[in-house]
Amino acid sequence: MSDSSEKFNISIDGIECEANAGELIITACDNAGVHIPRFCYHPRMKPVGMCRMCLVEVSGPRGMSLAPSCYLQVAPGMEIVTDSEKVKKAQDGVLEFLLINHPLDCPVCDKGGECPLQDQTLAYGPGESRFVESKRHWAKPIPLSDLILLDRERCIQCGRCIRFAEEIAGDPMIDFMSRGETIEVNIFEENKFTSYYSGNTVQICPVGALTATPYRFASRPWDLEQVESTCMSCANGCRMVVQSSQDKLIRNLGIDSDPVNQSWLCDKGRFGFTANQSDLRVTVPLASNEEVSWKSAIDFVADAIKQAVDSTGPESVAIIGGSRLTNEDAYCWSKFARSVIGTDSVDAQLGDGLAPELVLGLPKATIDQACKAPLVVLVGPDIREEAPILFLRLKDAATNGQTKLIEVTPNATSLSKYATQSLFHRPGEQHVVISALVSPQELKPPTQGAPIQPVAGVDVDDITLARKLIQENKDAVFIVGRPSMADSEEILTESVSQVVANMSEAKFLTLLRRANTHGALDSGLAPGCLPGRTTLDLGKEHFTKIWGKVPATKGSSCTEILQKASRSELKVLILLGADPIKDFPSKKLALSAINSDTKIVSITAHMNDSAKLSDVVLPATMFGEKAGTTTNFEGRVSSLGKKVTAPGQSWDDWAIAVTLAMRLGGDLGFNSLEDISEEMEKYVPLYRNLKPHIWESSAQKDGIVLPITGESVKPRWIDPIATPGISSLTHHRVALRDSNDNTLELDTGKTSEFQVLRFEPHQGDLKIPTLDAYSLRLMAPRRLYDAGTHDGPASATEELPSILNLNHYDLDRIGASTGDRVKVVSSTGEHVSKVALDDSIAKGTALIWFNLKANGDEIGASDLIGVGELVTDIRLEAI
Amino acid sequence: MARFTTENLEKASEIISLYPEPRSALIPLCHLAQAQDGWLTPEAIGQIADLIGLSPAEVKGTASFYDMFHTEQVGEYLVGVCTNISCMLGGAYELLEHCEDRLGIRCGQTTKDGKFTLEEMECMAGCDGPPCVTVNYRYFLGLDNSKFDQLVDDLESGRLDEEVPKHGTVFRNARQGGLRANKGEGQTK
Amino acid sequence: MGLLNGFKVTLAQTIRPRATVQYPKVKKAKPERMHGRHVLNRYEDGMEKCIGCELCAGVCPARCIYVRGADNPPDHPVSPGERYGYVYEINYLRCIHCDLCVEACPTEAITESKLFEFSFSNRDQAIYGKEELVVNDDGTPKKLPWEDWRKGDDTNTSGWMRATSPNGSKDNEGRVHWSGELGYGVRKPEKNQSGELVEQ
Amino acid sequence: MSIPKIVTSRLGFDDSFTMDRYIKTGGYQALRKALKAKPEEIREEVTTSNLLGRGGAGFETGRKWSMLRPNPVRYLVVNGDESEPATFKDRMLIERDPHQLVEGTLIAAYAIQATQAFIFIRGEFALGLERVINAVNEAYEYGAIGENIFGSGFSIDLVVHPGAGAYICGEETALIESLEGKRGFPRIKPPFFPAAIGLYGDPTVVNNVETMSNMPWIVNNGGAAFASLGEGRSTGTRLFALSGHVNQPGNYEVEMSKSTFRDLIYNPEYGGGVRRNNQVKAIIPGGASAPWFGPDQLDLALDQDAVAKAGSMLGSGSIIVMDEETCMVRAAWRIARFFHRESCGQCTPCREGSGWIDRIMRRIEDGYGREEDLDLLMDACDNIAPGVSWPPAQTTICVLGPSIPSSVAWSIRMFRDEYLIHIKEGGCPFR
Repeated sequence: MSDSSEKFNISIDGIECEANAGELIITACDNAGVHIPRFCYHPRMKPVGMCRMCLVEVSGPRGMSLAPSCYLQVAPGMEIVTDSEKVKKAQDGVLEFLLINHPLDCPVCDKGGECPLQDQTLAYGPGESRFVESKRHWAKPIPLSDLILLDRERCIQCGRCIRFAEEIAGDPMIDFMSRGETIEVNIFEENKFTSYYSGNTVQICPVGALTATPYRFASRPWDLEQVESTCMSCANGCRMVVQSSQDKLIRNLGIDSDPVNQSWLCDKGRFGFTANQSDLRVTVPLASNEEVSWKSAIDFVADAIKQAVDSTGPESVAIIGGSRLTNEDAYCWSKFARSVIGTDSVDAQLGDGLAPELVLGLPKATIDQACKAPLVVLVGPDIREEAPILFLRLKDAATNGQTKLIEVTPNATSLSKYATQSLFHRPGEQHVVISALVSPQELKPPTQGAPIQPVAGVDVDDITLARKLIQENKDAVFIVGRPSMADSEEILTESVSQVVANMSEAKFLTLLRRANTHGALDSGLAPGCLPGRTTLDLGKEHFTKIWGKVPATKGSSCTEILQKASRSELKVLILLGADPIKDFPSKKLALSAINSDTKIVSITAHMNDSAKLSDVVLPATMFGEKAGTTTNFEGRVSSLGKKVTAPGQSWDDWAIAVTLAMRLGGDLGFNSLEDISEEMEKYVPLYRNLKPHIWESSAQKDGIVLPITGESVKPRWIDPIATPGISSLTHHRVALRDSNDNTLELDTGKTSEFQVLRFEPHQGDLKIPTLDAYSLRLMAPRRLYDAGTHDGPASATEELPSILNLNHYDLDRIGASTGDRVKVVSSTGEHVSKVALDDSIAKGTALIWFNLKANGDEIGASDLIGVGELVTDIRLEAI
Repeated sequence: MARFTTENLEKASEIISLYPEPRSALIPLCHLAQAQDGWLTPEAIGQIADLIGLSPAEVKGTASFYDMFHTEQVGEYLVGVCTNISCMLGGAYELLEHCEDRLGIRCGQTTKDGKFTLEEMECMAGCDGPPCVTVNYRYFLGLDNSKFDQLVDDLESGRLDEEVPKHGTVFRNARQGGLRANKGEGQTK
Repeated sequence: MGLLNGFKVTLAQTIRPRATVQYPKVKKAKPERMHGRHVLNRYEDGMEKCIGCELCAGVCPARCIYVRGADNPPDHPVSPGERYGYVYEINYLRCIHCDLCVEACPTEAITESKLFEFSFSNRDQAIYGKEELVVNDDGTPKKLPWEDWRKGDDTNTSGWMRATSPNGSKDNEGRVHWSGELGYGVRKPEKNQSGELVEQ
Repeated sequence: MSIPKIVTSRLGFDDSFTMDRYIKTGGYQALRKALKAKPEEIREEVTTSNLLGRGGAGFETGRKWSMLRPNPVRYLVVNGDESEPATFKDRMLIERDPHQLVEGTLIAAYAIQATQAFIFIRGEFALGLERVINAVNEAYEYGAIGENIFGSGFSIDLVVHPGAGAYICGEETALIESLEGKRGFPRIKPPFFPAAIGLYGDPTVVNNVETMSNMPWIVNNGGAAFASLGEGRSTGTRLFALSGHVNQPGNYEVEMSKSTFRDLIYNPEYGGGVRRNNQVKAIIPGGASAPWFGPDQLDLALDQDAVAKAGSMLGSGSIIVMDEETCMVRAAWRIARFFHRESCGQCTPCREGSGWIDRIMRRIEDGYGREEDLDLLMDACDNIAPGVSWPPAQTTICVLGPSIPSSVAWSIRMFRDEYLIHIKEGGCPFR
């Protein structure tokens, strides 16, 4: 659709109205409030005109004629009639045809009650069937994957699922088979529909042909309740509705939020609610793995903290984690740590993220800005594995938009297909490539006339081409994240320094893995940081006034905390939904810290590896069970909905902090969630004007990017046929017209109270050890589905083994082949692992996916990674 | 079996080179696979998908659109009787009934020995000699019941081996070599 | 005269036959269309008719029905088709016996018997599950110890005269829409019904 | 008669398909002549000849060429996917005179300055495919295709592309999709007019085999000579495929507009009369999608406009003759069934409607019809092609949809009594 702002008049059912040039008739009618029935048309996909449901009468050179409104564009002076007898007969006819072969098993069908075919038949269809012959029959549901079932009898061949898989997701694993009346959607033989996005096909199916196993027969639309919320499976912050029946989460559906997820969800997010019902849920407080009362558990923790503070000072208490928390929880814990305990050793990240000054202090770009930028440079991991919906948005920008894409990654990624330039560098030497791309000096040969050596394994020609693109687009958006857990975060910081130093107009999107890491950092859950994106030094004065007390010096980071614990210098370690044993890059350190004398308090929703070894486990509520707000990696704050009651005796995290504070003789001053958001709004400039009623206004349903700029967001009209199953959302334009409250009195994000954190480029000189000929450099990227406890059990993809992957050259060199066991030597010691062949990996590199479930002869990447090393080099020996 | 032979693999890359975009070679490649194996095996579909850069589902989906591609095994001789209007007027249905009796199978089935598959065809453009019968797409026009019996006998005894190549082989010759004309400026897309 | 005038109504009543009976010693016959306790029917082959579609629960004005569906186990299907009623509960402390569930049921799985005399000593007992509701193998309702079944209470359950006009057409008026071959309880037509069984 | 044989001149020879015979009979002279002229001169000749497309739609070839969008890449695609029931003229031209087709294609390619040409041949034409591929190979050897043809500086490649059995691929945009290696789904127009966005998104001309076969003659004899044959818009000669209940079914090249249907059916040189001297009951004048004619219209001239005026079309030039012993219900059902089997499945009305009509028609033919079925059929037809008139209105992407009602609606209109007999007697009276 063209961006042309040209407008002209058309007439719809005799009423003159304005339309934009290049707009489809169906869109123009939607805008005018005239609904045209439709099946195959989806506002997020290219029109195909297959179902013929959207026929309207249109004036043309040969007078009025029936034409499909979903692919004809409006023309100046066009007359459109949507309710003539001719149109009604055509609609009636098409529906009668559709129902010929459609089984009338609505009582059994999951879509019954929210089915566009049912609804539109009632509204536009024939009252009675004239069909007396027998219908087409297929075997009832066939599995397309472990998650998706297909009932071909119900299919009306609109092709939405196929088009989604091909056009939007780029996973054409399903297609039409056969022809004519026997046309069917299917997969190829045993190649299952294992797309990360397969659940979307179920959501957009206009009949009950595609169903998802977690929802199958679980409920009926009329006993569902829903609340708008934000997905917390990753840091993308997709808007969705959470639906429940009988106080049990039962389905998540994506909301068509223009700036974020455009109605799509990944399967991890869509089926993530199954984690709420997981057997691993902790529902009662545990001490030494025995059930105890909340009172004695709180007493135990409070006593331990008190003792530690009294004997060895507040810094002997530390807190790790916070990404599971809401912004309000995080603020509460931040205040608790600083003002009640007096410790600054708090870290929301587990040594696997980005430095806070990168996340908070860089000039930010939103997803939308990235997708409209002329150039996007991806420096980091495979974003399909880390932020699946951002992948969809970028793929769309690269294929249908004007955005050019350069990726600087150690390995081919899912985006490589769509990238203008892919620069695959030696792991750990990313900053060298970035430097070559952004520095004002062009690459020069070492001596006049000599060939230029490849840069960190990247061909010079590729660098030159990419460099030219970057130099032409100084306002490029850089998407930065950790490409591998085996690389130190310093490498990325160094790369970013290079960009900031050389490109003042560049903007950044910082990729974070876990949901609300950004919000936790915003609330000061990082050593040396205070709420509102400021540092301890800059904000000390202000927060002393509000909180009464703020630690004098910067505390320890996660790595330092774990090191202190393993040396028994720490007395109490509170794990705020964190599982260092799984998620900290070096398992050796995490284990020794957890197994030390330090008292470990785990506040968690699930029983994870670290919680099992904790002294006290406190059950916490999780997504869907608590209200509040969350912040995605753009810095967009959006609301979370509480839909169901938490199981057992779980408490909200903020309530735990408040209770502990009281027990320790402090008072955080909070009695409710509202108290917290009120204080945040009042004293933290970042959240200024973010009053609770804003979340009720339809204008801000997509969330608000902080700092607030005062830019108003225009909500979309949400097509109910595009996303059946979501009962009316207030995104509807009608609702906006009605609302005349002054929600957009939002100010600029300037702060009068204190200065905010700014990223200063380091003039660092990282010394990456040269890779010797006998070693392999380890790459440990993360996958979407890993062994993390936040994952729901429903996974669309096969489980990968946690083993060493090498290319055939290196495999031959050690004389091994796929399936063999080898000895792996790294700085952490010797291990045994199976190996497998993967020729997509560069020579001299070994790959183990981080945090997969390792069985038997398998190895975890975190077994090999040492602490404080920039890169991890390993040696292999045949056994 | 199943995967392309080395010789056919060479032919395949030759075919792909004839077109501006590799996907165009899908139908000729399916013909090639069928000429090799008699039907379109899953392995062949997988290999074609690799060759032209599609997913196997897309190749199967596209191939199954076309009547001539069989994704399940069919007989050595594909006997097609056209019953479309002209042939119907010329007694095609009566002949078809006889064919079913003679071969002992119903339309759409394959004989137990795997020799014959009987199909009801749409117009094969043999309307000047109704009813039009084809065996592996070779025409036998104006057949009556006894001539059909004779045809079956001839096929069984191998007397028609020259005339009727084995099933799946539509055409026995191919273009040699790739493109010869200079690809103009615009032509390389 | 004036005195008797005042007793006129009373006197007239005393010689009329008594309308009340000595319940529970004496029980009157129940009306044909009496709505009582539900039963869940089976097909003649023993399969349950309920497919767990929850339409009854959706239509219930008292919100007393709770249904959950599940996939039919392929080896031992409970009902024909894909889905069956995995959980089926009616809370008789809330049920108003309006029969809307019977009207809504697409498979004639739920009908009402004429039993209304049952009482409970605790709330749990008032919630009937499938165990209580599903009919016996011979198609007769389960008779629970605390229920007072009388002759005729279990015949002519309400489904037999439900929906005189299932799709709103007047042509269906007066026709029996109890599907003939659908298992237990093929009924003779009620008075003024045509008696033609509609072919399925 | 002394009309020239334009496309069938070589058919008398047994070896008409060989290079030898072709050269002996003046082959490739036209190409040489054409290459010496300017492309626009050739286009001018073709425009003068007023050659109407021989595929079915009957669009002026010259005008079609002139609509090409300027673009460095242009494609010429020859449509040899002849699958219209009772049409077998292209198969004859492909099998018996492949070189004429190749030469015609090259002339057209030169005229429109195509960068690559494709001949799409129906997959079932095994012999035809072999012969055209041979002809192309021979022509490469001869220097007629490839680089710098006959030293003219013009280069082109010609690729023979086999179809795989789908009637819908005769529709030009479906053919393009198929040639791109996709399912033969017709494209939506607008915007996908081949002359603007065709093969691989580039401007493309799709021409029929017979149209191409006319090219050498037009170049040799001039467009004016071609235009002098026939009358009005219908110029030149045309191949008519005559089949059904005639004594001599076959392809006959006749001058346009000068003969009538009766001539073609009864002339001993052509059809030679109806079998058993029966009366003609109905004819289908232009392939399965054309409305039917009764015996009263036999004297209509074989003229595109005249036939169109009479409410039908000459279409692909196939004439099906049905005599008085024919069951009209059965004939109409068989055509409906054809469309059912060949619907691509994209649009609902065609996909579902064709199947429904097939089933109802079959029910009637088998004796289970009801009187209301006739109205039902007409209404279903109306839902596929509103108005059920000629030319049809369309509710589908391509014209296969509106073709479905044709046989059904016209047979009901013309032979309603016969339907009623089927219904009342519970079966077909002709069996």
